[in-house]
Amino acid sequence: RNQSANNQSKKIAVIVSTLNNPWFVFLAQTAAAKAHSLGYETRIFDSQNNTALETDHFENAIASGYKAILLNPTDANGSVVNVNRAKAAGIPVFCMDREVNSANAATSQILSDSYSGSVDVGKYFVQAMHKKGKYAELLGLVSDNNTWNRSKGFHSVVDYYPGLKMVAQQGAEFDENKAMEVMESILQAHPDIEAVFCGNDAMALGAYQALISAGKAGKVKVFGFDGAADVVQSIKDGKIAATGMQFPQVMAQTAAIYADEYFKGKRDFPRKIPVSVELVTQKNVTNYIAFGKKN
Amino acid sequence: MSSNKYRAYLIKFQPLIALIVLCVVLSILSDKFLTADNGWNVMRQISVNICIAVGMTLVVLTSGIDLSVGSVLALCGAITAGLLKNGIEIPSNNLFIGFTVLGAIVMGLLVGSIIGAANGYTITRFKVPPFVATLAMLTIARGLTMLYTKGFPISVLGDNFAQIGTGWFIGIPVPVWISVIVVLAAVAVTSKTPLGRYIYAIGGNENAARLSGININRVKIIVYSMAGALAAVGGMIVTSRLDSAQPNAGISYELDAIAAVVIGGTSLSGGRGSIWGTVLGAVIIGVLNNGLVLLNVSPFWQQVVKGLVILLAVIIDKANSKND
Amino acid sequence: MSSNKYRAYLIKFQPLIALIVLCVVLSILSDKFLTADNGWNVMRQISVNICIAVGMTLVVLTSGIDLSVGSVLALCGAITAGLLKNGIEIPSNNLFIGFTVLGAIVMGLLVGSIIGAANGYTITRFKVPPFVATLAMLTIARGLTMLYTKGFPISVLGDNFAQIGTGWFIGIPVPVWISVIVVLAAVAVTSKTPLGRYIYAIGGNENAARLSGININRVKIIVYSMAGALAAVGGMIVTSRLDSAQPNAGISYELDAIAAVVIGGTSLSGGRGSIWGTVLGAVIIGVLNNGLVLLNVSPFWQQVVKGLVILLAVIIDKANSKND
Amino acid sequence: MLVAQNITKKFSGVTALDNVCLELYAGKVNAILGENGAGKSTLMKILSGVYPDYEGKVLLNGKQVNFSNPREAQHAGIAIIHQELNLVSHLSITENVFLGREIVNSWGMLNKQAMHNKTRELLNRLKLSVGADTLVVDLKVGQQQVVEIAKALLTDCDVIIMDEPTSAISESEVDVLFEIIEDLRRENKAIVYISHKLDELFKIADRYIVLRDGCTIESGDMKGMTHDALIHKMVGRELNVIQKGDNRSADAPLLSVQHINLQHPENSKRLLLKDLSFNLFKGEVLGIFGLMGAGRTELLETIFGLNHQSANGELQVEQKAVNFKSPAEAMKAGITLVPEDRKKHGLILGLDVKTNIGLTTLETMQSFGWLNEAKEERLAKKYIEVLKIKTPSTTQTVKNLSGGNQQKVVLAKCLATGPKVLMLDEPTRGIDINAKNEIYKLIRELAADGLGVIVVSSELPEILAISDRILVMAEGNLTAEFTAAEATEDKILKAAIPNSI
Ligand SMILES: Nc1ncnc2c1ncn2[C@@H]1O[C@H](COP(=O)(O)OP(=O)(O)OP(=O)(O)O)[C@@H](O)[C@H]1O
Ligand SMILES: Nc1ncnc2c1ncn2[C@@H]1O[C@H](COP(=O)(O)OP(=O)(O)OP(=O)(O)O)[C@@H](O)[C@H]1O
Ligand SMILES: [Mg+2]
Ligand SMILES: [Mg+2]
Repeated sequence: RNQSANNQSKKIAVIVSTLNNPWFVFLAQTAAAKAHSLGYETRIFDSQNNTALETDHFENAIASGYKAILLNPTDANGSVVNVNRAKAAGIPVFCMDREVNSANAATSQILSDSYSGSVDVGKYFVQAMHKKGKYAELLGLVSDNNTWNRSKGFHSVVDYYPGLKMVAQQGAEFDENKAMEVMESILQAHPDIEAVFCGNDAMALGAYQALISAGKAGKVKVFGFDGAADVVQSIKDGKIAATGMQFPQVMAQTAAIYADEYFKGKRDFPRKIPVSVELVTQKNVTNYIAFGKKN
Repeated sequence: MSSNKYRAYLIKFQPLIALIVLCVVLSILSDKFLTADNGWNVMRQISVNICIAVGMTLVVLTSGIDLSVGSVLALCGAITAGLLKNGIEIPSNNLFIGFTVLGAIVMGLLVGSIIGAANGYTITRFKVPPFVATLAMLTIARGLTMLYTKGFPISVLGDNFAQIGTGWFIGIPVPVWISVIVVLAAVAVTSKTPLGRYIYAIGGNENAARLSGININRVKIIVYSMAGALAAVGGMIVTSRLDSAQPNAGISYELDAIAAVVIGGTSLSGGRGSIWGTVLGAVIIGVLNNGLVLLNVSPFWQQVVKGLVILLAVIIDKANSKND
Repeated sequence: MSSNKYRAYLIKFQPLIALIVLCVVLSILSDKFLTADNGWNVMRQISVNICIAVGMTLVVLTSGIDLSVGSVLALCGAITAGLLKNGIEIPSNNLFIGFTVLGAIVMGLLVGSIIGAANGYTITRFKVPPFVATLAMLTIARGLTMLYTKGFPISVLGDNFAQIGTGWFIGIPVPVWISVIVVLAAVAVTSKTPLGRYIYAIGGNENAARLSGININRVKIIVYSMAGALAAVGGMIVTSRLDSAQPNAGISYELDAIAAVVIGGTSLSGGRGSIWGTVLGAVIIGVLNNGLVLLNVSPFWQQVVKGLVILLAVIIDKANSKND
Repeated sequence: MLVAQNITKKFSGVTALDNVCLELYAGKVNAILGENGAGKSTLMKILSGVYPDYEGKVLLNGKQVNFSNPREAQHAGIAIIHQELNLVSHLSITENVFLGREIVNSWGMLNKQAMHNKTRELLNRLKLSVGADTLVVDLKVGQQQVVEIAKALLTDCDVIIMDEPTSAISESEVDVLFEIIEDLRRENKAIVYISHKLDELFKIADRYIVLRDGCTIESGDMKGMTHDALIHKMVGRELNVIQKGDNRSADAPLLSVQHINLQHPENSKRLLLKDLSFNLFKGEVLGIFGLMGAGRTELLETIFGLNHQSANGELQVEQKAVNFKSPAEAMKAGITLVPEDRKKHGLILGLDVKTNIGLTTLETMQSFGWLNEAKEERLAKKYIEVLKIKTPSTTQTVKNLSGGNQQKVVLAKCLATGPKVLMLDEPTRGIDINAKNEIYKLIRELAADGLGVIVVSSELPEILAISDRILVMAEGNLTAEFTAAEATEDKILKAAIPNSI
């Protein structure tokens, strides 16, 4: 029928917490691409990790007639008001990757469970370290609560093992260069660390660079999070021990498809769809590609 | 009309040209632009920047600058939210102090002006260049925010508080009311009080001002604490709009504020400029952000376009101003 | 010693006091601080900031400022990396141009100086205040970086290129060599050439400089393109050290650079200061960052401490300088 | 050799020049006279390429020239000493003198030694005894003006324009300058000499050109010209020179200064003021004379509370001991200062006349923190009237007033505070005869109204003309005191010359 026609009239907004990090760029672009392939006009909004800016984006999107919003929230609590604002305007919101703390604000939330993901990384960490040894942790943006979700998930496991001592916990802003510099200094203070857990893959790569220039590559195990291309490769090469693979592609596409179904009249969406984070190690790395599974 | 009035007039209204051009273009390109809803959105969105930029204008007029406003906004927002939510607890002698919405807000504004005064003090007492003093404060205040919030947002602050950011009053959003009041007050101060004259005089020629018996340090400290307080006001609006205080709120807001000030035709070397100009500057930036969305410009291109337009706006200013 | 030499000398060495104090404190608190390895680390880490800050010093001496350095660093790094990895392809008439390491670097530096020149041009030709012109460029260059990289890092650039950031040459890391050369060159320019004189003169009294027949615009454009080129150099180092160009590299580097300049005793109102001072300033900041991590100060406190130390350093400067 | 034809120059608001013509002859000193605001400086700025846009023609040796910037004028052989100092304060004398025309070696590197030596020569020739590496900030206004002269003499030009070169320097330097001008004349250069000090013109000038309100009135040979004739041409009416009636009251001193010492800002060993004591009585005009660098400015500044860290000694206003920590306090006690350098310390150049005049008394013009703008306006109008300030309106930007009128604005600002003691540092620097006389008259009137007035000046005639009592300073010491009756030029000069020379 004239479906494609009335799709033309419908616009879908993709509001993403930041584009300063390839992982989110990928998430946003996949979502936009999928929605586009389903015949919708789409646009990406960059909230720059600023919930206030996200609010502006919501207002502007609503005012300029977007009919659905695929959201990657900046903050679980802060974004609630925004989602509710959209809901009030009768616009469905589909959360990707990060959740908003509200039972029924969003039409559906397709979530990557950072917490349990980092729990898995923690478990593997313990096993790889044989339950003992000194290690360091690189946090992301200390002002960003997702940083803490991952850190907490990790520690919820690791802290049970008295043999594992965290000798340094420093912030590196999810930034590769910063991570490298911080790691260089940590290695000075604690030449004897045997592992480092990084809040994301960019920092893992930075930490690895630091290890190289300190001649410690291979002697210190690096653990990351996300599943970025370079890291998947590094795991193959045995440079990086493990990472928590998230599935931005799956989440983004599901969200886009849901939006499409919503327009087609479907309403009974599952409130939450957890997309589990999978542990990628040298053993199983061959099954994975950047941000996803081989198929 | 005397050359000076004429000049003041120019400074006040050059940016208008840029703004009008912008609006015309936008309303041609998008039918959504000139709608009431959108209008209110833009005004609500710029209200925060206006509060900050007005304070910045006062500082810049004394040939200073305040880079700490963004962090101050975050800190004051967090403190108000914290006091509202948890009050002050002193477990040792299990004492608990609760706060009313008003009380919490007052505290927030107080902290803002104290930090501002601290800026003013280091600048006047130790002759630290404003750029450095406030740059240091930018880092310090951000750190304090982290310490206070432990890196987590403080959320769900109650409907009364939410009114500040989201409520309406006689058909106009409350944040807009706030910014209007701030602007009018600032205009009155700059143009109708001795303090205003002193601000311009200090920016124009500090030596001569001193020899005219003006207490430079006092004026500067007042001005910086005003800037701090206004940043705090911005903090209240942001926090209330989100019903949550974000520890990383207000990052790089100082740049938007300064951009507004300069687009408004205020000279960064001090002594010349006006609040009205700044308001126009802020509106231009707000309309621009809004327009780029309406026109569905991709976020990457957006930055490029935004930069170019800001540049253009200032160039138009200069072209029309007879001075220099 | 003539009062001129005397003052230059003061400006040059005041920050040394702050630095020494800092180092003594750190070496007491951490036995790891005063080790050769750590020394090289710090020097490698500050090499980028030194390159940028030297360019910034030249700009600030003319009483200008360049906020765009961070984005320029990112853009040039990305372009060099892109050319190395993918060269230039023009599918239409299926043309492909590959680049040698040297070629790619030259292109990167070229882009840097062109952007710098563009800054200089808008500032001189349209009388746009440097703060605004470069603020706009900050946004524009970042946008271009995003467009060029599509938001994804460009990685695995080959061992030759990696040498720039990670290699050693006669027992000294290459980045350190680069920064040393940059510094010496800048010192020569500022103190031994007419251009240097003009830079100081323009910052000191632009009108007098003009009346002395100096071509202000030319000098400024040169200075800004130098700053751009030096930012590009920084971009090469960062990119090569990570063996990957990050689209979000260099964010807020301008603040570190400016901090270095000011801690180094260069006056933001222009006309007075020295490259050596800036170097000391950069070292202070680098040592501080390093020390805070060595002592494993909590990330929350780090910002507070950093802010306070910067403030202190500048206050010590002022206290020891008889001028002002 | 240099000819200007029908030059017209308009600024926003004012017409500075209204088709002015003049001819400058080689080997002659061409004096240009005119009241403040007559357009002298503007005309010179056109000749030297500062203002490229104007109507009319400029011919150099018969060829029309159109300089688009100062550099071109320099290359064409036109050097100028601007009325207002144009030096880079944080560069050394050498660096300033050679600015824009540095000597470089074959590598394009600066040849500092050569420049240093050349500068030393120049300074010796001008008898300025400071190191060529001294920063300009450390020089006093007078010394800085000598540096400006050195700049103009560096390259040998055919036309040398001097716009009030002697406004800040004292007799001895003036003589040095005149010797140099003689040399230049012998070298057949064309010299343009602008000054408000007529007797100088009679000493040095060959020809005169009179400007009035932007028009050329007359030009001719200096020979056979009389003082009064010139003044008449300038002013367009007769002048009544002031005669003073002694109205000092004998009762207790209004201001009493006891044992004031002041340390040098950079080395506390050196004293700029050494144990100075004197009294000032109601209704008295106290003149303080001294050569450049005698310490007069420091003295006034110290009394005004500007150096309270580095100074010591007792101050009494009407028998009450006071110790000012800031000018604000001094003004509250009824003391006010007209500073030596109006641009640096007197005025907010970017603001308008009204604001500048009102600045000192805003507190009195406010009610509940609100400024009464009507009062402010009235105040400005009053002083524009009283001091005959030449300005299109109360809202004209001070920057655009001529030097003399700017000085009057500063004066107005100080008088507005209704002071008991008025201190003036070089009050008539760069002010024309007519305005000078107005100011003298004013000073006398103020004294008559019971003010105590202190006038610092480097011009002997001025000191003699207006003072009831004269103090002489040399190197920070009080070296002599005369009553008006016993004072003579040579007595005063003898006391002013430091015995170290
Ligand atoms: N930049 C300017 N803008 C506007 N008006 C100006 C400017 N410069 C000078 N004028 C006006 O032009 C007239 C001539 O000024 P000019 O400085 O040439 O007088 P002058 O003869 O040099 O006076 P003085 O003896 O006090 O130096 C004055 O009325 C002055 O107000
Ligand atoms: N900031 C300073 N640094 C160095 N020397 C100074 C400073 N201020 C004043 N002096 C010196 O103090 C002495 C007195 O200077 P001052 O200007 O008071 O003399 P003056 O009689 O007012 O001279 P003028 O005729 O220029 O006003 C001079 O030798 C001057 O060089
Ligand atoms: Mg003049
Ligand atoms: Mg003096």
